[in-house]
Amino acid sequence: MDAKTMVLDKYSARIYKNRKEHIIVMDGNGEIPTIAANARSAPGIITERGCCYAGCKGVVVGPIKDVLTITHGPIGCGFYSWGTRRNQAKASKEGEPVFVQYMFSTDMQEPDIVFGGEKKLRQAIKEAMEIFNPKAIMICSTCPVGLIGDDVQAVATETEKLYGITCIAFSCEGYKGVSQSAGHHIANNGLMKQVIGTKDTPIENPFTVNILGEYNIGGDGFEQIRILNKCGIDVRTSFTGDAAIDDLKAAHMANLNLVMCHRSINYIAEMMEVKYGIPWLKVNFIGLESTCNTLRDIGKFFGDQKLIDRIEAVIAEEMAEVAAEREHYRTRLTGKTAALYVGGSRAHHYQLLLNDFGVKTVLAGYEFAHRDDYEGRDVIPTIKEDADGKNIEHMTVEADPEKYHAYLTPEQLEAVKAEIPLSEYKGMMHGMEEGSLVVDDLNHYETEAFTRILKPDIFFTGVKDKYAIQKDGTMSRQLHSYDYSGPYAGFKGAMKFGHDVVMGLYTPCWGMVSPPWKNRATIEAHIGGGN
Amino acid sequence: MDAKTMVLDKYSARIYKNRKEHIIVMDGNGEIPTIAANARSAPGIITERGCCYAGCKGVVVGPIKDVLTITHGPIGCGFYSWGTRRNQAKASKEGEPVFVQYMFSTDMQEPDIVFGGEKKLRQAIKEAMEIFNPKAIMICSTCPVGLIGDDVQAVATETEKLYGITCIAFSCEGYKGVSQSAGHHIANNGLMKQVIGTKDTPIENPFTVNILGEYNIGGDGFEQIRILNKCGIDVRTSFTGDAAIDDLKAAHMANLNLVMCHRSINYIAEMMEVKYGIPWLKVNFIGLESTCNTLRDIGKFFGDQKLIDRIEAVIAEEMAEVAAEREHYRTRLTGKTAALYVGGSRAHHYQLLLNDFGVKTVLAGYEFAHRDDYEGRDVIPTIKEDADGKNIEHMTVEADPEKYHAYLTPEQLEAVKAEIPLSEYKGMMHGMEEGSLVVDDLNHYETEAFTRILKPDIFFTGVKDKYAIQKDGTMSRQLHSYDYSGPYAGFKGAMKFGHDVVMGLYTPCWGMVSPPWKNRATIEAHIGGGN
Amino acid sequence: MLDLTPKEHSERTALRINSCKTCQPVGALYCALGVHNCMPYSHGSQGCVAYHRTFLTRHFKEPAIASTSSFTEGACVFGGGANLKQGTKNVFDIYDPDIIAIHTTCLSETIGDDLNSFIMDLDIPEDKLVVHSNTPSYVGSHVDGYFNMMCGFIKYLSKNTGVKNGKTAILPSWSNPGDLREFKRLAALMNVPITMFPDQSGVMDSPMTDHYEIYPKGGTTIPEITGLGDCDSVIGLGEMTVTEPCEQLKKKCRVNYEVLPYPIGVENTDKFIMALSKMNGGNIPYAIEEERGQLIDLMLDSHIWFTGKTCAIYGDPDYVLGLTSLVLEMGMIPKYVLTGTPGAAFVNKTKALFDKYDVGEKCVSKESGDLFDLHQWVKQSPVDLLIGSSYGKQIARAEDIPFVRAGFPVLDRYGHPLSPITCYKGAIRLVEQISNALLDRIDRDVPDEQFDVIM
Amino acid sequence: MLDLTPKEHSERTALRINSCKTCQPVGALYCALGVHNCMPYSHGSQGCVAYHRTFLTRHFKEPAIASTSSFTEGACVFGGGANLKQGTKNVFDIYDPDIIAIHTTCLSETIGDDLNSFIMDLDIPEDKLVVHSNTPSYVGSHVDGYFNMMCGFIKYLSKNTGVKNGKTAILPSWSNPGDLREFKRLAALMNVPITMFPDQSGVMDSPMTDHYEIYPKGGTTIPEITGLGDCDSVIGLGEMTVTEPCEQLKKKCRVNYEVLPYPIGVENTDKFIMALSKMNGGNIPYAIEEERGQLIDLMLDSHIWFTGKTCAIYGDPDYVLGLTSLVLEMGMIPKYVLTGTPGAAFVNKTKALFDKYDVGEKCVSKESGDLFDLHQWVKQSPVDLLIGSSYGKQIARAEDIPFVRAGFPVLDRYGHPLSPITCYKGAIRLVEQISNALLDRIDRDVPDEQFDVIM
Repeated sequence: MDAKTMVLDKYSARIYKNRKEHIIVMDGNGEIPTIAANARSAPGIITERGCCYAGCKGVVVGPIKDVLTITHGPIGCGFYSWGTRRNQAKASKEGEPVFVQYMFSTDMQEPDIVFGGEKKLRQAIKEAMEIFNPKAIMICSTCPVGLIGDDVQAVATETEKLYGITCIAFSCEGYKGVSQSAGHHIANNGLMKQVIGTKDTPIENPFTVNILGEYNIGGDGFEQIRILNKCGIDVRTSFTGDAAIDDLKAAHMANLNLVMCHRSINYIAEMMEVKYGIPWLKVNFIGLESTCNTLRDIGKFFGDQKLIDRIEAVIAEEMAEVAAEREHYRTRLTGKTAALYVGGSRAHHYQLLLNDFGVKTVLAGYEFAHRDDYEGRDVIPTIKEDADGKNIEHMTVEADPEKYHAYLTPEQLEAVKAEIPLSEYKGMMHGMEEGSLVVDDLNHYETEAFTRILKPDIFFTGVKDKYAIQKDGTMSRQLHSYDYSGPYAGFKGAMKFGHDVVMGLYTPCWGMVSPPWKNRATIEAHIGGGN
Repeated sequence: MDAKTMVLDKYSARIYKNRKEHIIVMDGNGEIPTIAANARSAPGIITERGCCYAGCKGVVVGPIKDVLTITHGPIGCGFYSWGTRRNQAKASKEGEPVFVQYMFSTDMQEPDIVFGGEKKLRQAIKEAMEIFNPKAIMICSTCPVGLIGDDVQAVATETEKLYGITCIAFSCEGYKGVSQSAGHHIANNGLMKQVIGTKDTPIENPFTVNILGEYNIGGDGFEQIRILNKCGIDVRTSFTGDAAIDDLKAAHMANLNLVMCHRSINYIAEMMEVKYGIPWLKVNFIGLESTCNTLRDIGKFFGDQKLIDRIEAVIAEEMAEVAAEREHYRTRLTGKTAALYVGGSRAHHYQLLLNDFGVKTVLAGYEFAHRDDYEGRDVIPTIKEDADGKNIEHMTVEADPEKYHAYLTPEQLEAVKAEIPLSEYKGMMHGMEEGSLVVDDLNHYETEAFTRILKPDIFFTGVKDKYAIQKDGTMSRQLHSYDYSGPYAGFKGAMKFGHDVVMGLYTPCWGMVSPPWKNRATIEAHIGGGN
Repeated sequence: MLDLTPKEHSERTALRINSCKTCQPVGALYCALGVHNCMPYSHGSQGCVAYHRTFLTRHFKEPAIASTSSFTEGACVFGGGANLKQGTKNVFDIYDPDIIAIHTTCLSETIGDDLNSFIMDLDIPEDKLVVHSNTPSYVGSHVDGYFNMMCGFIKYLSKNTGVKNGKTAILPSWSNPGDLREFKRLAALMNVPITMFPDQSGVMDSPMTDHYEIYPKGGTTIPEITGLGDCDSVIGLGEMTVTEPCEQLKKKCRVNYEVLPYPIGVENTDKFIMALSKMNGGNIPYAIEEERGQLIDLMLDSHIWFTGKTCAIYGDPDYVLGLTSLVLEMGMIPKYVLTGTPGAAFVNKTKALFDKYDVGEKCVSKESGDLFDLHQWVKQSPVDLLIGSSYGKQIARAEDIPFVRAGFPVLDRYGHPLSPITCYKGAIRLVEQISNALLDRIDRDVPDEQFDVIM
Repeated sequence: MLDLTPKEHSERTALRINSCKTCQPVGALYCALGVHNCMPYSHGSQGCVAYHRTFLTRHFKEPAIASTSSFTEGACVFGGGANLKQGTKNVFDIYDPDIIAIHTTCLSETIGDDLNSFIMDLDIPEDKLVVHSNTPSYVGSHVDGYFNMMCGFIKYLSKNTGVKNGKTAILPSWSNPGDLREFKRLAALMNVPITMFPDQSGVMDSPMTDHYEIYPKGGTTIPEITGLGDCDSVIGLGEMTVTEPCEQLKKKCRVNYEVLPYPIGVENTDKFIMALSKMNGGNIPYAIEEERGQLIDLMLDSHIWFTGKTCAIYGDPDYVLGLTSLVLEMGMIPKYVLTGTPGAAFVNKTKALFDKYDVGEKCVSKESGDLFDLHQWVKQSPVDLLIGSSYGKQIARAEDIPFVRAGFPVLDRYGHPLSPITCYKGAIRLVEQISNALLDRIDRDVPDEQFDVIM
């Protein structure tokens, strides 16, 4: 019995039928198989997924640093999304506010549920204005809000008028969609509609980009910007790590969008291309090779020889700096196997970084991805929408007659497209080896089962499953929070990652798990390696 | 049976005979009884006393801040006298050395005992010079040094020649004398012979004094200097708290010596009067009334009306500042009783401070005092020297033909003597109430017994007996180290003391000592009072 | 850090800033983890349970399992009955617990799902059980969720068979495993046979074994919960939390109860020991007296560092009450005492404590407060020490205050759930931690000449 | 702080600066405090015992009783025989112990007092005992004094009657009461009947009772010490300290022994448990396995903060060896390891540990060193953490290094002697303390944007 069969064996017929479509064994014949994704998790299954609110507030809106974001709902959701994503944010300049250290909630009580919560929301905004006088307020709704019919959009409009500030309401109730993904979509729509393009701060450097889908967890975004700046490339803003609202408003002035997390942000990338003429490039700053490729692609896009030379110089310098250290880790990691189960893009990106160190990925999966994230964007037209997705607004935009601008002529663009993956993403499955598994919405049972069957050396996942995997004798590291380490992006980040993985595999206490009065367990004693 | 009889009752005849002379019940008839003091403790008795080394190095020499003091002997003595006396010392100015944080020892080993330790001492001095290049080195000998015949004086002379620095050796072996007192004497002799008078830095203010017997524990000396300076009086140096060697050398230029700890330093006071013409005044900065009296006495000595007015202004200002707080503590402390068993002068000084708060002293004793400390200096001629004291050098000095100077004419001096206690000390017993006990060399058994019989509310003593007293249900505070509090000197210090005593008596857990499943013990539950 | 917080307090009636509570369901989930072979189950959107598991995992550094009805928009419209049916079936099929403990969420409560009738309709496998409690997120706090779930278990399971089982039931307020083990250790020392419910020890502090068990060895067993109805009597530990389940048990099974303060500090622990001693004829072994005496000894020795020092304590009501009692016993002044959980009883009880120690004028107490309140108070007049959950670390940093972590959640440190802060041993631990925090600060701040190596 | 310490190391052969050891007699005194109804007695000048009592009292915050021969100059000339005679008589008269344990000092050793013959000449009351050991201050350190006094007791008292008593003797290296209680707890859990000698628990951690007892409840009894000769076997805990008394007991009473590393850390504790399991037929209860598993779990969870971090460890040899072993198990690098106590075995054993973990090139070990050495090393190349006695706090302040107190003496904190740092529980405590120290430093130093509330 292969791993997939063994794991599915436990399920009832109904669940079996559902889950078998989400678990793919790569056959290595070069064809990309079809996977079921972005489908609801069956009730009762211990899924690791979060909700629409978590995607909207937790992922996309939360990191915007100088905006006061109020969670409208009972206290829990605001509380849980307070300070738990490690989105680093520094004040843009002295005296500029940073709200990410705070949590704001309307803390709805029973009467608010019964009689409606708009009044309390309005009062909360009034209090927020009095105390903090923010330049923008965002409102994120939790489950009951939609059900009781609070018109948060109306409150937002009213707020803009009353206080003369930007105010955006997101109807990102937790039950919408099937995962965080719905929340990304809603957040993206909101930003597209009410933020991007509302301020025309000109760029100072033609080589100015936005980084889309980079939330600056553990300072990844800082490291990317450091490298780009060193190459001579300016970053207008990230979406949305360390982002300032005014920069987001003026994001449409950039000449290229770099897309890190395809899943959470490709909506905006697409719409900005249509509306403002900004092409987007799927990039990956995770991994040495990936970072080099990304930088070179950007160089090719801008086509400026000086820039290209500078990029090559930066690559040479940074690669030389890490060469010895990389070798150190590669020696210790080559031949190891990994499983990856993370959000929307990391299960792909980190395979490439692991490759840098000789680690093979035996299982990879996404928590909230769509088929295109697995199979590539070519399948988008063939994706059938189900009931759960229908209520999420699909925006369509058209070219903005005033603000549309193109760095390249259509001819140039076509030429460049032949060389670099502009507006293109081939998906995670592309390049995965024969026999490796792809699992969508990997659940608690499957995690346990696959860990025991595949016996990966390392399982990268989130905090909810980490300790179960570890208790089973397999090293596990959180790839959402980086186990409080990071940055992992770029050249130096790759080394940090290598360091952390080696540390996890070689920490001496693995060799002490079995007491001497028991038979030695399967785990080998690893001693030493304190690097 | 009275307390004394009850306590003595347990002793064998031999010990009874010895101890009964050390325990005095004050009869209140105004006559000062005779007490046995400065006599050896019987072997086997758990005395709280220390040794000659402790008195010389630990008390007098150790606090001199810019001198490198080497303990010559096995490691223990140097180790135990490292950082344990809370003699505060600040660098006189930036870059000046402070050695009190360090300990230096020759750490004698068996071969050094067998073959002599001079060689190692010489080498240790060489190493000290190479590493620290101090302006002075002091050598303190421990027990074996004298026995094996190391000539530390010769090494000191040699060192002075070789390195051109001041070097003084103290033959303060632990077995000399009967307590720390022998060590004070030896230290005083050394300072008198080799330090005081060796540098003629003139004074800038005629109202310049030395404070003798002030070791700056918990910053007491700092507070005294603050007050004196505020009055317009300069302090040349303290002996030896926070003292710099160059100031000690020039101490003979001052016009008045203030004696705080009569026991440990009166040798120097006497000799400086004879040799340099500087009168000495017994002072006491412990207690509000005492501090006022002390300041007024100093004013009378100098006889300058401006100074006298300034002193009165300072007293008025400082007393006003503490008035309310004093009342707060007095309300909480009036009627309480105290026992005091401390070194050489505190058992006297602190009675006066306790008086300020309405606390009556029911027992007071000294660890290493002589009869004059109890009975007053009048008895000095009648004190018979025993074998234990004979080997401690008694220096005699005469007037220095060049350096003798007198602030007052002989006639003025006589007049002032009628008003203030110049060269005079009446002793602790003077003024003690009828029925109160005076106990010399109070030992472990007697502490326990008197505590149970007298049931004082507070027992001030040292760390060795503190916890035994406390375990018996009586509040105990360390009056050597101030329980890591202080300063207790002066006006503000008196308040700190009041605070600390109230805190000890009223800490709520006294009320919780007996578990509810036992009968409530005799200790009353004190609740509240967190001031 | 928290640079935007103004010193001036302004009245807020709607905006919650930096909450000092969270919602009921996580409490229900934690309670259910204290039952052996039990699958906690959240009837609502799957995001809730994702958050709750994350939160508990971060505190304990242990897996926290729980399942969910995974509501979608459709379920909101048509009701969650179908989800519950399918969900519980799947749980029994895949995860095979002995019991499923369902709690509701703001979502299922808002749409009005009737759990009683849903559960009646379930096709529950033989020998398996399903219980539930209603835990709307918009009422009370996680503390309410915890005791509501206790009530749920009792309501469904506990029985008075008419034959006493000779046991004392201990119903503890929300506790760390280290504390739960301490309660059991003391009862064992006293020779009092007990059933403790719930009991997360052995579950949320389980050892590394190389083999993950979804249901670890620990937890109150179902027969034990059933047997609560036959217990001789009940000791509730935590006045603000477990009065309701005690009352529930009394109503249902006529078992008398005594609810005690949560046993942090000397007097609160004394009460627990005295209550146990009623069950064993008044025998208190020397070992317990010795521990107590060691604690008193330590408090006396170290009181010089505590007297008159002010502190701010925040967190869940029973923790805060216990900690307040302890710091008062130590001679400190609990200048600010705050819980996010609503309930006037909290304020009354803290005020009674303030009065007992005659510090009423120096102290403020607040229920339904938040850490923004606390921070503003501290800005207005500082304290010497902060005691509470991890979120206070922001205030500690912003205002440079020594900080001792205690209560829920402590997300940013390791090992703390393994050791007690309750009873005499726990108080020894707290006194040591508090004195270390204060002394470390002194050592940091004093000039060189006042830097002591002895204390 | 310590501003005069230069970075450049210069060889010293004579000048000891900032010692990391003290003299034998205090060790002998501490050993004797671990015997019930025993009066420690210092044959020398009275200043010695004043220092020793002060030192021990400051560490334990407990009275430390001991008597003295109170030598004067005359005694030095004529020998201390008369003082001893009078002194022991007075002790029996006034303090009424069952036994007096005499140790010598540099003074009585230098003048050559022959304690054996002095004691022969004593007029000892019936049923009372006097034992002695030679503890010259100019040989070894306080650690030698501790085990020499153990040897003294054994030499005088232990007997092989020919009838085994079914007990295992545990001879621990210098330990805090909290650790001694831990050894006894584990032996009890293993159902192994033991005699532990010495045993300062119940003596140096005695409770506050309102009634001071000069001889508290604790301590090894005289019959137990006598019975050491009839024990089935001996487990020595602390290779650097108790080998000699074990050997002594073997020589005198033919009891076999096994000397183990002092049980700090996982492997060292494993060895202790395995040794105990030889006595009970190999039964290791789940409770012990659970504690061990909790420790491993904690170490795995928190390893991310330890790996590759450097530390300096100093103190007494067995403590330092144990702590070195633990930090290596945690993945740290014990960059500097130092004891003041002389003995090449220390260096060999630390080097063996370094080699086992393949960090030999990164680590330095020194015996007969002092804290001035350590400070200079740290100045030359810093460490992330300092572990040791209170005196290291000066270095911690001077060089701004996180500091965890462990070993002897800890003079400036409260409560530490009550809780173990040994065995699995103690390692949990140490890992928690070390992680707190490192994380507190991170929290202090990171910029606001990196300040995490989760970890």
